[in-house]
Order: sequence, then structure tokens, then C-alpha cells
Amino acid sequence: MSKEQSQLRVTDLDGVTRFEFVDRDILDEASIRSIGEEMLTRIEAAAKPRVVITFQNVEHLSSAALGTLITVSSAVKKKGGQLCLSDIKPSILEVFRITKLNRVFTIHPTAAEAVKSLA
Amino acid sequence: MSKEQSQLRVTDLDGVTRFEFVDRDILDEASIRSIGEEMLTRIEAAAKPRVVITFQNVEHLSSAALGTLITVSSAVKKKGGQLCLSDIKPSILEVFRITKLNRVFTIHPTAAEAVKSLA
Amino acid sequence: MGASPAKASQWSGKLHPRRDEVEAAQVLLAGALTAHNFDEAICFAVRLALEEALVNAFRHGNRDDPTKHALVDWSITDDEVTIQVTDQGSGFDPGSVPDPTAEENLEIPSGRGIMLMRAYMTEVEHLAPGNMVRLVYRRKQS
Amino acid sequence: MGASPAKASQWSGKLHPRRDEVEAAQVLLAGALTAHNFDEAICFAVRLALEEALVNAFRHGNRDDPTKHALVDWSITDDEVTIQVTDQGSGFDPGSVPDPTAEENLEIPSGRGIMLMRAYMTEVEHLAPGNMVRLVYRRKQS
Ligand SMILES: Nc1ncnc2c1ncn2[C@@H]1O[C@H](COP(=O)(O)OP(=O)(O)O)[C@@H](O)[C@H]1O
Ligand SMILES: Nc1ncnc2c1ncn2[C@@H]1O[C@H](COP(=O)(O)OP(=O)(O)O)[C@@H](O)[C@H]1O
Repeated sequence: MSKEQSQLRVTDLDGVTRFEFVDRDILDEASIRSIGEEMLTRIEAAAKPRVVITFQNVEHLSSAALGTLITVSSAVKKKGGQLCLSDIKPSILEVFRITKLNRVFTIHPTAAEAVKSLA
Repeated sequence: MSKEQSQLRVTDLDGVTRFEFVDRDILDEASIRSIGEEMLTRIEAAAKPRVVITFQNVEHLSSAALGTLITVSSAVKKKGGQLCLSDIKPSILEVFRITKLNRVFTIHPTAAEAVKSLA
Repeated sequence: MGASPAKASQWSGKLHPRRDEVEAAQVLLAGALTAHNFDEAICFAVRLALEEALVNAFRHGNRDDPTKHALVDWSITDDEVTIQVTDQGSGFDPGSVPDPTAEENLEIPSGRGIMLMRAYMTEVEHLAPGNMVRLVYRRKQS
Repeated sequence: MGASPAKASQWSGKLHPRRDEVEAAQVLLAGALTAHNFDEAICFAVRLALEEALVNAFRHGNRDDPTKHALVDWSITDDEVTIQVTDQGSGFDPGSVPDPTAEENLEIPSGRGIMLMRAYMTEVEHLAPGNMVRLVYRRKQS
């Protein structure tokens, strides 16, 4: 699998940007960095970013990925925007609970609910 | 990568069947078996099979793959058909030389020459 | 040695800071855990802990020097998984690492690796001088 | 032990008859060979020999029993690669294996694994009773 390809699927839903991970694992540092950069570029381009990050396919993530999510969240806040997460598998949700990051992020069960909350 | 997909690309060139490997490595026994079965099915279906097997992408193969090639070759001969190999990288050609299978198989540099020799 | 149906799966090797090698080690670890009947939740936990230990070894221990490696050893029985990761660095004091779940640290992007290892494993021990970490998962008695 | 920049890369582990595990071992072997400056041709040769040894261990030694494994050990220095593969079978007599390059055997589909190992490696030794094979590649003096 070439690492040149984007590991991110980006969709616009009623003015809300949805980021979706392509890979099952968000572990590889190089991928995490490029995912973070792609998200930040799009967030910088928006006046008041409204963003949903969905975790549908994600089976594994590491503390490096959590770090990137926090960086993205700070960028969104700085621009007065809003960020939600959705579709997080129970095993991954546990990682957010252990690190208490469920307090930092707003987490919805589905992307539809997340988009609705930002609309 | 799902092993359900075919590991073989099949093209018809002027009545000559060209088999091309999709994977770089022909090592996995399950894949080798299914590749062999697919080749044999198509050879059985032909009246007088004319077959070229090209090795363009192949970087590694094992004695199990050589075995399948011999089985395929015997099936072609039994039906009075003809078989050639082509596009074999030097490192792989060395495997044919060591095993003296370069005497069993007709090997051409390119698929075009192989097809021409059978036309 | 010899390949008798031994009680413990041993593994020991050198890993370079390349994604393919790290993934290869994870595949072999998962295979060994499955052979000892550890379930998916435990595979998830152990794999996460190994990932964090390796990232720390390569980044902090070896300071991203691509010519340096990490030594990985594991021993797996039906009851217990022990993994040791050793880097070529000079170590650190694990006692001085701030708690990433403290309110004031929650929005800092780094500092969660060790706490995740501790949360998922039964024991996490940084052996002095700190360039070697020992991870133990012990099956709960049922 | 310890992760000093040692001369030899050691590796030792149990492999189950699954493609992902065999590939994982090959990735780690390639990484170790590259770290010791062995070139692509040697990686090709050593990888092929390991592949043949593992196929024999799983198929002939362990008789395709998916619950059985192969023990793999290697030690790599800048000059020499030694790989040992041990299966859980009862062995065989390597002297009684027919020559696959003899005219009358050329069209038999099997029987080329051991000869390929011998062609590509400097030494191939089947240790009695035959369930353990030792492969050595020694760099030619230049
Ligand atoms: N193997 C190591 N060698 C040296 N320092 C380490 C090692 N592992 C961890 N550390 C130190 O501990 C800190 C906390 O590590 P960790 O909790 O994994 O978070 P992070 O890696 O995101 O900083 C690191 O920032 C580093 O200073
Ligand atoms: N590990 C092993 N245990 C038992 N028998 C073996 C082993 N390795 C090889 N053999 C025997 O040696 C024969 C030749 O092996 P090889 O040259 O690899 O060709 P193939 O595997 O295609 O038969 C095998 O058919 C088998 O009888």
C-alpha cells in the first residue's frame, strides 16, 4: 500500500466538513503527521470551521493519533469553530475514557447526529 | 489484501491466452493453488490451448510455484497445445536455470515475442 | 530448545524504526497470543502497549536515529504475557513524567504513552536507567 | 543482553503456518540483512531458502497440522547469516531425496525445495533426525 495516497476521505455535508479515516490503524507516525496536516490545511481555509471526524473503520490508534486530534481541536477552537467525533468503536472509546479525552471532545454515536449537532 | 480476489490477469491476444500474475510474490501456497486451478480450468476449456504466462511483476517465487507451472505445462501438452513464458526478471530466470527448468519451458524475453511464436 | 509443544512462546529480535518491521512484530505477537487463547480485547491491549513502548524507544530513547534499533523480547504462556523493549538511549526518570489526565494537561498533545501502557497492562516497569521497559499482562483468575 | 551496537543480530521465534506470520518473519529478516549491508541478491537468496525451509517444516515436518509450529532462529553478522528452522516432525533422510535436475525428474512438479536451498546458500545441513535444517550464507571474500 503506497503511503503517498491520502489516508483521509473528506466530504462536505451541509457546510460541515467530515473527515473519515481510510486505514484501520492510525499508528504510523508518518501517516498521522500527514493526516494532521491535511486536516489543519482545510481548517485554516475555513472561516468558522465545523468539523466531524468519524472513526468508522478505525480498529487501532495510538497516543500519537490522540495528540494530532488535540492539535486539530485547538486549531478549530482558535478559529471559533466546532469539532465533534463520531462512530467510535467501544475498544477505541475506552482509549478516550482512560485518557479522559472524552471530556475534551464531543462524541456522538453516528456521523448524522454529529452533523445535526453542528448544523 | 483479500485473498478472494483473483491473483491472475487473463487476456486473449489473437487466440493466445496470456496469464499475468498480479502479485509480486508467488509464494503463498493457497494463492498458488488457486492460480493453478484457474489456469487449468481455462486450459481444459480450450480445444488446443496456446498459452503465454508473463512474469512482469514477479519478484519472488518458490518451488511450489515451479511445481504448478509444470502441472500447467503438462496439461497444455496433453491437449496438444503450446506454452511459453516471458518477461522473467534475471533473478527469477536464475531459479529456472538452477532447477534446469529452462529446458522444460520455452522462455521469450517479451510477451509480444512469445505470442508471435505461437501465432 | 527443540520444537516440543512447549508451554511458553519465546520471541526475541531487533527492530529498526520502520513501519513494516513494527507491523511484522505485531503480526507475530498477535499470532502467539492467539495460540495461547488470549482474546481480541487482550490482543488490542497488548498491541497498544507494545506500540507505545516502541514509539518511545525509537523517538525518545534513540532520538529518531534511524541507525539505532530496539531489542524486543517476549515470553507468552497461557496465563501471562511479558514483553521487554530495550532502546539504545540513556534512559529517563519515569517518576517525573506529568499526569496527562490532570485538568491542566488535558489539552497537551503529548504525554499519554506511558499512562496508556499502565492502564492496559498489569505491570509496567521501567528498569534503571530507564532505557528498558517491561510490560506484563497477567490473566485474571476466573 | 542490552542494546549496545552489537556485532550480531539475533532473532528467535515461533511461527505458525499462516502467510502473515511467514511474511512478517521475512520482513524482519530483510531488515536485519539490510542493516548488515547485505545486498538485494543476497536478500533474494536467503529469503528463498527460508521460504523453502518453512514450507518443508509446515508441510512435511508438521504434516500440515495447523496447531503445530516451526521454531526459527537466526544470527546475522556482517559476514555471515545462519538460520535454523526446527519443526515438530520426526525428520527424514536428506540423502534419499532424488535429484530434481535429473532428466527423468525434470517434469515432476515437486522436489525442488532442498536443491534450491543448497544452490543459494553456502551450507545446508539437515541435523539428525532431520527435523532441523541449518542454512548458512557466508559472504565471499573480495
Ligand atoms: N525510552 C525512553 N527513553 C527516554 N525517555 C523516555 C522514554 N520513554 C519515555 N520517555 C520520556 O517520558 C515522556 C513521556 O512519555 P509518554 O508518556 O510515552 O508520552 P510522549 O511520548 O507522548 O511524550 C517522554 O516525553 C520522554 O521524555
Ligand atoms: N522438515 C521435513 N520433515 C520431513 N521430511 C522432509 C522435510 N523437509 C523435506 N522433507 C522430505 O524431503 C522431500 C524433498 O523436499 P523438497 O526438496 O523441499 O521438495 P518438496 O517439498 O517439493 O517435496 C520432501 O518430499 C519430504 O519427503
